[in-house]
Amino acid sequence: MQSGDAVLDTMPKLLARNVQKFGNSPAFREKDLGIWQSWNWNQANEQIMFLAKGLIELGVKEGDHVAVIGRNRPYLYWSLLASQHIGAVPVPLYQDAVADEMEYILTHCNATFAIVGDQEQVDKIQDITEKLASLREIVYVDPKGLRKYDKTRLHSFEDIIHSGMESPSSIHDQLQDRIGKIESGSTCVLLYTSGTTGKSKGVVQTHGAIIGAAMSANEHDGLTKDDYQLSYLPMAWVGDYMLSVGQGMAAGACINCPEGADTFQVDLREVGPSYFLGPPPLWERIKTSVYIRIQDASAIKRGAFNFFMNHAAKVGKDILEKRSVSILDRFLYFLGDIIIYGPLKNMLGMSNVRIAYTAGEAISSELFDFYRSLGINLKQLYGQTEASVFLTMQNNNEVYADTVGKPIKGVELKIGETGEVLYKSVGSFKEYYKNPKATKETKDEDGWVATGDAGYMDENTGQLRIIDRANSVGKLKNGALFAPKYVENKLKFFSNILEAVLFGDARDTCVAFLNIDLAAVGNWAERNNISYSSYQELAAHEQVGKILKEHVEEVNKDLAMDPNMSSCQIKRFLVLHKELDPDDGEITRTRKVKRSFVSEKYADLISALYSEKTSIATKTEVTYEDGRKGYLEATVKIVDATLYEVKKQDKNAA
Amino acid sequence: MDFLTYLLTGIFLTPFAEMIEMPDLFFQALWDGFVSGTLYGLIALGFVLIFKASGVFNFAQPILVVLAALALISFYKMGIPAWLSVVCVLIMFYALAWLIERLILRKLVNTDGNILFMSTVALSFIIIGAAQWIFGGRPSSMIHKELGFPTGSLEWPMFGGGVYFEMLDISAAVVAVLLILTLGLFFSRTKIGRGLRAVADDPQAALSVGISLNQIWVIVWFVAGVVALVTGIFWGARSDVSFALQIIGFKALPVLIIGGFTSVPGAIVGGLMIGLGEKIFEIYWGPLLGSGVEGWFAYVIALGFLLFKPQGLFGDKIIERV
Amino acid sequence: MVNEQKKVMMEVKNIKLRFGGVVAIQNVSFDIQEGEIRAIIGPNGAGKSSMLNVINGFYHPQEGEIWFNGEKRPSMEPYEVAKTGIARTFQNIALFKGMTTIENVMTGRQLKMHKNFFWQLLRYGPAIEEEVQHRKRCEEIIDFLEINNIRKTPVGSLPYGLQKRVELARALAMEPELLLLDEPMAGMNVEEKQDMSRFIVDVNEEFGTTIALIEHDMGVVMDLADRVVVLNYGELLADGTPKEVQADQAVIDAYLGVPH
Amino acid sequence: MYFRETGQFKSKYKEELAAFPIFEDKIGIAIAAIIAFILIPLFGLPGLSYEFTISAVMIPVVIFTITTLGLNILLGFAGQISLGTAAFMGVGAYSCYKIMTIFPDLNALICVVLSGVVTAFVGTIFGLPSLRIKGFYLMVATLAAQFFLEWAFIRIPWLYNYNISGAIEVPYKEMFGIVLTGAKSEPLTRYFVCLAFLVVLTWLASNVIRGRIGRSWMMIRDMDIAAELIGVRPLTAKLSAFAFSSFYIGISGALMVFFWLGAAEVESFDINHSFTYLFMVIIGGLGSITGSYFGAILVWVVPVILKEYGKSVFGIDAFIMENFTTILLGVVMLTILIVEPHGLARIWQIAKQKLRLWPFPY
Repeated sequence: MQSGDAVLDTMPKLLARNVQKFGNSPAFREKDLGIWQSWNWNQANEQIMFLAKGLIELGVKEGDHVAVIGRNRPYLYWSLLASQHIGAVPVPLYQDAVADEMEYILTHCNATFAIVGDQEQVDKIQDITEKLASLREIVYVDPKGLRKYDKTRLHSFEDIIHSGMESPSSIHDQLQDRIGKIESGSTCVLLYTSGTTGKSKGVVQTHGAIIGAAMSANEHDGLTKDDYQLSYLPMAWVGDYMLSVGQGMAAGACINCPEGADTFQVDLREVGPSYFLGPPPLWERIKTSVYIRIQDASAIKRGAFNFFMNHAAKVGKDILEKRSVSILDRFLYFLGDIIIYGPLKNMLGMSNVRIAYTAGEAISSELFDFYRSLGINLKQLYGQTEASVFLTMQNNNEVYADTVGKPIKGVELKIGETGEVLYKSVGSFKEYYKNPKATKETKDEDGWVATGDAGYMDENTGQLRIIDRANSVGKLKNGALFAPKYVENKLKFFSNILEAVLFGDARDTCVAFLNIDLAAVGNWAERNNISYSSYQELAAHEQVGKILKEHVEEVNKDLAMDPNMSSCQIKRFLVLHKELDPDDGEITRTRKVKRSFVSEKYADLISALYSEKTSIATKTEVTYEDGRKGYLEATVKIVDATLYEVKKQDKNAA
Repeated sequence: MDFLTYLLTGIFLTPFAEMIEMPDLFFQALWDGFVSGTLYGLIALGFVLIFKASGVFNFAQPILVVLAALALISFYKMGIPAWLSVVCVLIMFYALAWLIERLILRKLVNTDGNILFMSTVALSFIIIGAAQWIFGGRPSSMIHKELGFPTGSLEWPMFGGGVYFEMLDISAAVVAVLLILTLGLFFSRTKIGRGLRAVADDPQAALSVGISLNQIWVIVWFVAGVVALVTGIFWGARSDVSFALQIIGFKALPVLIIGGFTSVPGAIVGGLMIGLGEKIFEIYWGPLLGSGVEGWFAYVIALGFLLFKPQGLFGDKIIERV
Repeated sequence: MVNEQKKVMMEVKNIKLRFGGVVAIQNVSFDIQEGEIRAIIGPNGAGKSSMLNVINGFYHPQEGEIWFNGEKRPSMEPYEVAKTGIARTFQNIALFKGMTTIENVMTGRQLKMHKNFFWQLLRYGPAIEEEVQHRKRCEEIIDFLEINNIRKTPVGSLPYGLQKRVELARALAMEPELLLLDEPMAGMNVEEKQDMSRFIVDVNEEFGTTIALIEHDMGVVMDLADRVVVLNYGELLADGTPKEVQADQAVIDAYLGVPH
Repeated sequence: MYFRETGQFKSKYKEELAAFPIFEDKIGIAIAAIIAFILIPLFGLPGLSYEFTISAVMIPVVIFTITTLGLNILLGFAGQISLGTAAFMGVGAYSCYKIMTIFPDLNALICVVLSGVVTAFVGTIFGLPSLRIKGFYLMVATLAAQFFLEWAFIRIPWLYNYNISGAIEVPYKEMFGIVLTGAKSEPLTRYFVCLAFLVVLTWLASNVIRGRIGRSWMMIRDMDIAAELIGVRPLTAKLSAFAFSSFYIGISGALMVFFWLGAAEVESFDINHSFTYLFMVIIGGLGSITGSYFGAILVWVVPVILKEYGKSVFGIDAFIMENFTTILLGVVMLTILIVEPHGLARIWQIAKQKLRLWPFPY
């Protein structure tokens, strides 16, 4: 960005600059009523100012916490910006969170106002209003179904905009005065971490931190106002906040909102973004859907697909990274681009993707290479909520599957004695809201923040490599390294395995739970006409067990090649009779396994794995979609997998 | 003013005056009308047969007439004795019926009426092309004499003039009546006849009671071929055999409109009405309009019927349900 | 909901309808008040659909009068009746198979579009403006009935429940004063019935459209209708609120099949 | 495979309602226009003499596309079948001839358009039966029109200005110094005039079809009872379809005589031609403008070229080729009816859909 930006350290200043420099280029777009409604920066700014004045009239004072709940819509992004303009602190929440999860956050940050998407959210909040002493007013965007509700503490978004429009000049002056008071250090947003360990913590981020991190990330990839992306990730996740509001505002790029949760694929294709961020499970789902859909294609298409995909696997990455490739291969790849890769990227909506990132957790090299060989510039980035996401990012020409890149401008990294990664960055968070103890634990006096992840600097690439969560990297009884995440990712590479959980800390061998991927295994069952009525029955099917045994043994063979990892080979495993589900608290919203919770809940299964038993009857608590609790009984079989000898091979064979 | 009077007298006065003056000419016209009426009836019968049995409006029926006539002549020219060549034509028709059923009808069994109708139009194009290619396009004379039909004409003096009855026309009328009776019986009495009527009503229902649809359709198309042959012989005898016959064949359409699509008697009565009406209108009112009126007269009558009684005299009422 | 005596929108006075010898409707009279949901029930062949067709101008009764908004309605052709603001859905679906969902809903706007032939030729200026403005209105209805994801699919390939909903959308596109629903829930499963009932109530409340509803499912009639007309063998058997009608002995006999 | 729709989003309804919303379609149309306007006039078709290409292949196919377009509006979009197409072309031709003789100095193109208007009136009159009857019966009514008009062309001398031969000859006409009609006119100019007519008429047709009037036709075609109950007056819808379609057919009739044949006898307007035009619409695809193009091209160009190649390459005389092409036409028609009753347009649509979904099947 130009030098003049040093002074742009608050959201209001950024917005003012965008209006001044990119006035008529698109700022917000949303697919609604069949077409993409759009507002340019002037129009958006006008709406945000009316909204800000309307909120002041509603009684939002400086320092108030304003909860924002709902699917990605321009109106909610305006609510974030408008709250910041009047000195209030926006607190985005997950729209599919269950009522009591919401209750914890709303009471913790004692939110006084809530701006919500539709009737569904209004109902959830009104269910728990008695417990929310501090909550005064609720504003809803989509009026459908709310005609009959008692409107005393319920306002429509239009009315607020309207009242802002007609507000007297005194309100206008109040707004200007409040904007004036905001500087780099004031709180910009309160984001609750998905909290893999116990209750989620409220991360307080300042304007300076968010904008600083966003600016350096934009600089790293050279993002301009034309590099827009589709805001499909939950608004409460720091990833979406940083990409849409952070980088979007910093670059003056347009924020595009999909029509609905279920039209992601269609909207992605229509918008055709050039910048895309997705967690590994999403990349996995897309790749599985490609292979499932291609199975049903005609023989010729399947033949062409397999031929060119193999060729891409061989040569694709080199071509993307501009390394030398034979003329024939280059021509074949060119042909492939016309017949398979081009149309494939077009069908996935990724034809224009210039920069794609995977973040949130490690990604298997197979999945990573699948996209790069297609010519999609998928790269790794590492970060966390406390660091306004951006810590390390890979450059276009130094992309590897198992490392996460070099620190970007304004970030310093160091490795603590226990192997934990520490950082000092412009994007560091101010504190955990109302939790000074946790703040002190994570952030020491001179500003070094503990990430909670274990890792080390890889000598030959000079990039950071993350092994696992610091607290879950343990030692086996015989002292060997135990890195569950590393093994689990290798297992999850197989399209049949959706989730894997490894146990072995302070034990002499490693054992694992496996979750089958209903779509992939279901499709396989269908083609081999194996009938099954439920997920549980399919999971318990002995042919499925046999296939998973092959997968586990392949991983064991792979682990055996790396000397300090071979001890993590899986001796015994079982196929879980139920899918790990966020509603049961077993995994987070972004599908990160809550390891301690799982090991408590399934203690009986773990002990069976370490005994000589070959099957175990168990009864597990299940939460159904509408919140009711139920019990699931099943006898789960335990399978032994062969372990492999450590082969004396040199380091880089792995 | 004289134009108007000329018009009025021309329409209402002179024709009737002429009828009375020359009764024999009138009778002659009546007889000619009767004969062409029976032949129209025969062609219409071919349409009705196939429509009754398979719900298909066979647009190729007129061209089947031409094909039958041309084939007969060519077989005869190849030296096959007259009656034997008739048998050859019948065999040819059976083969054609079998082919049509196999290649076309079987594949279009439950598509809607328009598509079936269009397929018969396409079929007529194929037959035209094939017939011209194999039998050549030059018009040639019918071999009715060789078939033993009497020639020459009977004269019946009346009112000072004479009414000539072509022997050929008489035999045509006789054969036509015979054919109509046999078909009438065939439809009502014989097993296949009943099966035919069942299929016409509801193919699925007929199938469920075990009537083999394909077999029925082959028979139906074959019988339509026979009717076409008979029509071809007599029609070819009156005017030489050429593809112009097909245009005359279309005259059967108005006959069907008037007589209704599904009734055999309707076809015959309709045919007679058109035949007689056309002849008389042509002779008495024709000059007024510049003659050659025969071309469209039948259609205008049919149009009249369509606007007031769309289902024709005997057809069943079409009811629109919401 | 109807509480006090409301303005009468439509009144049907001693209608008599015969098809040749068969008497379909035998001097039936009832009224439909503004803003109410009026159910017309009765066993099969009771003359319900025929009554609807009379209101629609499709059948012309031999005797009787139809009063609409206070005036006696002359004998009209169906398209004239449509102009007066009466729309309907059909018992067995009458969608335009050759078109997609959005096009079917757009057909509901025909009466509202007037740009003359000249502008249509050029499809420029006022003609395209009109098309866009009506297209937007259709999109709002599609959003209202939650059929956005089948916007571009040809209606022939839609499942039964969705086709019924597209038909309702088309009728709504006509922004009618009176909406005639001919067994909108026939052949639907429980969940689809709930959705359709919700939509019918929404239409009645949100747009204030008066609804005449033919329905067999007594449960639906009871909780949706304000007043009920019961027909049997073409005659008026009962007329009143759902509770009154339910208690009426003649109605119970008709439904339980006491020989008439 | 060819389609790259990523990033092509619509932000205004107008874009959604455009004739060719997808960018790749616009390229397709541009290529077709280049071929028709530039390539063929310059190089003609491979293997055929340039003269033959223009006057025996291109001009007729352009004219017949207009006819097919007209018939498709009536049959494909409004669902009213008609076998009187050839006769209505005759009306177009004769009325153009009369207009030219009554107003000698009137510009040729205006005469053609006026003849279209006259035919529209005549077509509406013969369309009246459609109000009472439909489907098969309507077809027979239009047959009445066909034979009546054929009779009229011979029996009413006024039509051909009482000249003995009974045929109409084409007077000499020019515009802005270019010779348009008559013996001295260049085939190329006549080709461009016809092409211009085709482009304008296609654009007008596509506008009307996508608008209010076109929708009323389609409503009548799909379910006329429901259409009536929604407010479409059957009379206006049906008669407007007859009028609009006859306008197109009348113009093509005038163009056929004045810009292609150079003279006309009754035979060129007989029932067999009506059948050929019907074939063009059915094979091409009912209810689709692109279908009209496919139908006209296939039904006219393929037989002409076959005859040409038959003669020059295999030395088969024209008579046999003639029969062969009639059979071929019948066979192609049957296959289309069996395989895909909605004609080439639907095959094209399916192929396009497959390309858009490539490499996936759904």
